[in-house]
Amino acid sequence: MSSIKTHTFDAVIVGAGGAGLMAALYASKGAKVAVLSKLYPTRSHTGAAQGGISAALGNLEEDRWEWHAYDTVKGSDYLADQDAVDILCQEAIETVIELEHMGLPFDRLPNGKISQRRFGGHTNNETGKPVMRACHAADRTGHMILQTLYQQCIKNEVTFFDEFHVVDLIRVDNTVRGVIAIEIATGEFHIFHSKAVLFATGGWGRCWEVTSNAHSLTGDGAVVCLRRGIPLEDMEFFQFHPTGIYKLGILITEGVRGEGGVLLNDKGERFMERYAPTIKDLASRDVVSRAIYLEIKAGRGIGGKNYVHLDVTPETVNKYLAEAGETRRIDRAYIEAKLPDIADFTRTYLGVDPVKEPMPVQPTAHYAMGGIPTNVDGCVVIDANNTVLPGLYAAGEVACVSVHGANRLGTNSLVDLVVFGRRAGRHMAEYCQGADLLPLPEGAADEVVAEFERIRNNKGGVKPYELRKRMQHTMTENVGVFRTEETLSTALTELRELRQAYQDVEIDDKGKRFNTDLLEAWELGCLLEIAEVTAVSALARKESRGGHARDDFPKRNDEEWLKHTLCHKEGDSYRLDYKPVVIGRYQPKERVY
Amino acid sequence: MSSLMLTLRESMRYRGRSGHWSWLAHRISGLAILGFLVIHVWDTANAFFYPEVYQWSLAVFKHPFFGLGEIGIMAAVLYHAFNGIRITLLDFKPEWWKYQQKSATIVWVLFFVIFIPIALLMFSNIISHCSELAAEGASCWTIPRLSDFLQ
Amino acid sequence: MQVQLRIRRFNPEKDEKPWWGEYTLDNVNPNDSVLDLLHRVKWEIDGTLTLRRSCAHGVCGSDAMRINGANALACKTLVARLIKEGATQARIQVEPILGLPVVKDLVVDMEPFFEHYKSVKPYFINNSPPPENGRERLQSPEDRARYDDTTKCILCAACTTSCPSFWADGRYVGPAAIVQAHRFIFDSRDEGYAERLKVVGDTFGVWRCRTVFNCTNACPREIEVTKAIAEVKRALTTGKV
Amino acid sequence: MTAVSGTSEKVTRRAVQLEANFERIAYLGMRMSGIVLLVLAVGHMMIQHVLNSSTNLTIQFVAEQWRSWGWKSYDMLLLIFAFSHGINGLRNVLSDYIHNDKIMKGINVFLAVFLVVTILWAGFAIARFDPAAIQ
Ligand SMILES: Cc1cc2nc3c(=O)[nH]c(=O)nc-3n(C[C@H](O)[C@H](O)[C@H](O)COP(=O)(O)OP(=O)(O)OC[C@H]3O[C@@H](n4cnc5c(N)ncnc54)[C@H](O)[C@@H]3O)c2cc1C
Ligand code: HEM
Ligand code: SF4
Ligand code: F3S
Ligand code: FES
Repeated sequence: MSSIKTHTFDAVIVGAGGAGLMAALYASKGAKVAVLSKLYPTRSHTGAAQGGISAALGNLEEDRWEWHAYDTVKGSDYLADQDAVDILCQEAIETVIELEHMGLPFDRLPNGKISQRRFGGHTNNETGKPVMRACHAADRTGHMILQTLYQQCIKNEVTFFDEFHVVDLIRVDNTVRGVIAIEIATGEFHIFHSKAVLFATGGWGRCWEVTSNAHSLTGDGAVVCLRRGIPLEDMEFFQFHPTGIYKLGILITEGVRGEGGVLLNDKGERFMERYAPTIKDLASRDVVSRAIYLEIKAGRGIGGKNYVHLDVTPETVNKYLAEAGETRRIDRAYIEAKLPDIADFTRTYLGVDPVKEPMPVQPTAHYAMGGIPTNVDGCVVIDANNTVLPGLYAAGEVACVSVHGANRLGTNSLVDLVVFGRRAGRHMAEYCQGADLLPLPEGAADEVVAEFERIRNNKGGVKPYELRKRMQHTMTENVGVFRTEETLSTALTELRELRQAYQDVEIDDKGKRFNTDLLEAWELGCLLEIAEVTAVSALARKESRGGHARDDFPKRNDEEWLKHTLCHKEGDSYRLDYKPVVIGRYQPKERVY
Repeated sequence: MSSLMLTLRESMRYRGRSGHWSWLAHRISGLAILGFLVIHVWDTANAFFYPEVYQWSLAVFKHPFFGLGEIGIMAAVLYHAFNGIRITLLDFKPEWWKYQQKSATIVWVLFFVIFIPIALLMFSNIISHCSELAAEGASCWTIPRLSDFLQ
Repeated sequence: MQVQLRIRRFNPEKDEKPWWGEYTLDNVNPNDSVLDLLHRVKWEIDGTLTLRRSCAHGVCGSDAMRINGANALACKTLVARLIKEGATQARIQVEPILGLPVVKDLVVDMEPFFEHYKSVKPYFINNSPPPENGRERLQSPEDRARYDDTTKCILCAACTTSCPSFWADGRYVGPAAIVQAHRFIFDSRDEGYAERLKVVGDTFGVWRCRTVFNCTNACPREIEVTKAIAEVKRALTTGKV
Repeated sequence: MTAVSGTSEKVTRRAVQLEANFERIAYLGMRMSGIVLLVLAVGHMMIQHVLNSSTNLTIQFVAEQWRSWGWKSYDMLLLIFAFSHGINGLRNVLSDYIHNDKIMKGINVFLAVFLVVTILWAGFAIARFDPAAIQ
């Protein structure tokens, strides 16, 4: 395969979502950078983020970054590394201001400052009441971030390779030498030879049936690294967002509840009053998702079905506002202005007008807390001693810094993208200035090319889509909001079967050009692998913490489990390893909302 | 050339809403009027330069074929005029964009309301012209010869 | 219900010219989107069917295509909206968007589209130093509202490829690029409006717009595209932004 | 976001220096001449083709009309506006479909010459037409 086209750069960034673009902006200040993305950058799923990005700007009421940090740690069920959390919350402020200076069109207050709103788990630490911390642009904050960062990349003439699907990492011992990508339009392989590589490929919600994630979120980056000997951290923690549109999974932002919306069961009860007496519907996501499940289990789902209502009609909201003694009232125009996209989604997909009727919602697979382990500069670390693999970086949802621990707070992902994207980019530029370009190994692409040829020409008769469906089903049933030894073992058995069956996958499209049939089949391989890693990690963790709720071990167990999981791939099996959590100002204590 | 044909074909095939059809009609009517205008202007100029030729052409234009064409041009002018005003208004008053569909409909209605009686009137003129000629034993279908007009 | 799906197919590796693929799908729920139907064809019947898609709920802009003759996003077009209520059978026709070269089936080459996008300098330009207190530039909600509509654009190209002027001449920057220019021209914080007006006021700029409204009708984000174009035209004719 | 009225003091208005640009002038010209033509062209059609009919139009009738300078100038204006509007419209249409700059340049020159010649020729005819010469 000597005919493979080779490109040389100082640094290669894989993924052009919020994290990849932010890193690109900073890295390109000191290095020659290429950004590779399997989608056009503006199609990245960061654009789907709705509610907001938190920073303790204090534009409406008193707020401090330390409060933000505490909320984040508490939200994480004390599994977050507190040194990283401090950086996250402190730098959130300057980063949000930086985004504004890049032109990001935040909503404004009458005094011209950035508008902020409430979000789940964000509180005034002194009163315990929700605080307005989420900076937003209506309910399309992620869209604005993605667009703004892309615009700035164009302005700064960052080099993009759009629709290049990265399929392998070139690693030689403890160095990285670049990546291998397929140019989707032509089907040709390309080698990107570089000193440094950053993965910002986003999450893998497509392992589950009902998800808020895009079809393209198949965990490629995480799996490519895993296959090249990098462990994945805290994979058992996957967030189920409480309010996805029933059956479709399309997200209804927490901002709806931030604006006053409430969750109601079949009897019309505001059941969160029972589960989180202080902040009720704005408790953190794991808490609310579990509450919804318990309501459904107790037969109080709407009409006995497995969904509840999210009600943001002015009538209901004003009733509860009055009850809470607040003077604020909302009306139709307010909802249309603050939640236009949500209104559009429910009208389009459900025929439900949120101004007049409640929306049917159920928990939806949403966010990967775990991922490629990194330090606070985005450098990938490969063991429990935090040994850095020089030149390899990760940022965004695919990375695990870890600032989200066992459960991420709403709005903190966008903060994570820009804060750690920026730090990684900066560090990478510095690194490239000091590092040499190491030679490419012989036949760097042979292995992955062979794997693609195998999939292309395979004649096993198994349709990828059937495997995917079965995987999604078993993950939803058995590795969902609640888990037990039994469900997890069932899932593992089935996932191993599916991995076997994957060897017989047969596709229809044997061509080269824009062969999405082939790429989807390869992505399925990634999904299966991630699913298995998730189940393996979850089975081992015998406690309940954040997004990982074990019916058979309902309590958090700090004695044994206040530690991060690291899952290594060894041959065809997985080995688990653990590393300590960095504790700072906040000692673990019981978590009540 | 093939791309031109493609463009023209797809311009007809695209299922746009009212605005698309208004645009097609506006463009075609504009070109039709221009075609007519060129002939009309050069012809009318003959009234000064070559009066005989002009008289012949007046006779030719009395042929029912041209009569029908004249009705067509009437339609084109009316539609094009009303729609042209609509476009101008929407360009200068962007805030009226929400009435785009309505305005296109209004233009069509206005056009038909005004055009239909006019067309009937013009058509009856053709009929009566032909029947007058028929009464004289002549036919409105014969095309006058230029030589008859050049003394 | 049953749907007869007609898809314009073309794979330059194999086909000399485009052809219509006909697929019958049973048990279609009227609440399925056209994207769901295309996925069924791709996954269950013919894996060679090629299209772009990602988010599946109308926010990423991948899957603009021509559905029953007019541009729309496949994931945002529900079968229910293409049929009469209570119908048990339907024919749905899907083609690639017009005016950009077809790469394969429903996938077109987006490069010319993005070139136009880039030509209007679609980025914030402000060379004055930001406030000294290290905080945000201020902007009144009223100023923010002026360009709110055009910030929604997801660059799906549904508008540009529905425009007869763009089909006729691909050099026309097209409504999407003008929308992007509008986003910045009317942002009170931005200082690049004169440069941008120069680009969109040139021969292949706004003057090519014939007020057809196909763009407005095609926009899945319900952006008032023609209005934005008219506002740019007005700025160009009055000299006031 | 609710719409804002243009008069609100909180809305920032800025001025731009505009460069001369033929397309802008042509664009405005089309709209302005269109408004004028609404009166002239539609009026002309009504008077000549509806109230009168070409089935009984004679050179004498034309002569009668052109006895007055009022009608002469009406027709002259109509000629100028309609022709320049129409020719520019044709230029627009052609430039949509013809992408070869050289050919287009040729066409533009031809159209401009044709426009001027036609207006001069027909304008001369209207101006110099002597009704007395037609009995
Ligand atoms: C519906 C929804 C709403 C959300 N709302 C919020 C919110 O309000 N606040 C908040 O903080 N967070 C929110 N989140 C979470 C947050 O948006 C995501 O976690 C974040 O956007 C992920 O960004 P990213 O840059 O890591 O990846 P993404 O934006 O997902 O981008 C991934 C990039 O990687 C590329 N890529 C992937 N695989 C490959 C490959 N193999 N080769 C080449 N390129 C590849 C893709 O093309 C893409 O460019 C929301 C998430 C969703 C799904
Ligand atoms: C009667 C009143 C008329 C009005 C209000 C009017 C208005 C307009 C306007 C506003 C346009 C510009 C359309 C655009 O750029 O999108 C236009 C185009 C045009 N007009 Fe007229 N017009 C009138 C009469 C005429 C006449 C008499 C002719 C013929 C000589 C004519 C021929 C054209 C042509 C050929 C175009 C170009 C069409 C196109 O770009 O699609 N118009 N008209
Ligand atoms: S303006 Fe609308 S149709 Fe055009 S690209 Fe943007 S979102 Fe798509
Ligand atoms: S369709 Fe085209 S002509 Fe103008 S109004 Fe839209 S850009
Ligand atoms: S798939 Fe994202 S817009 Fe349709």
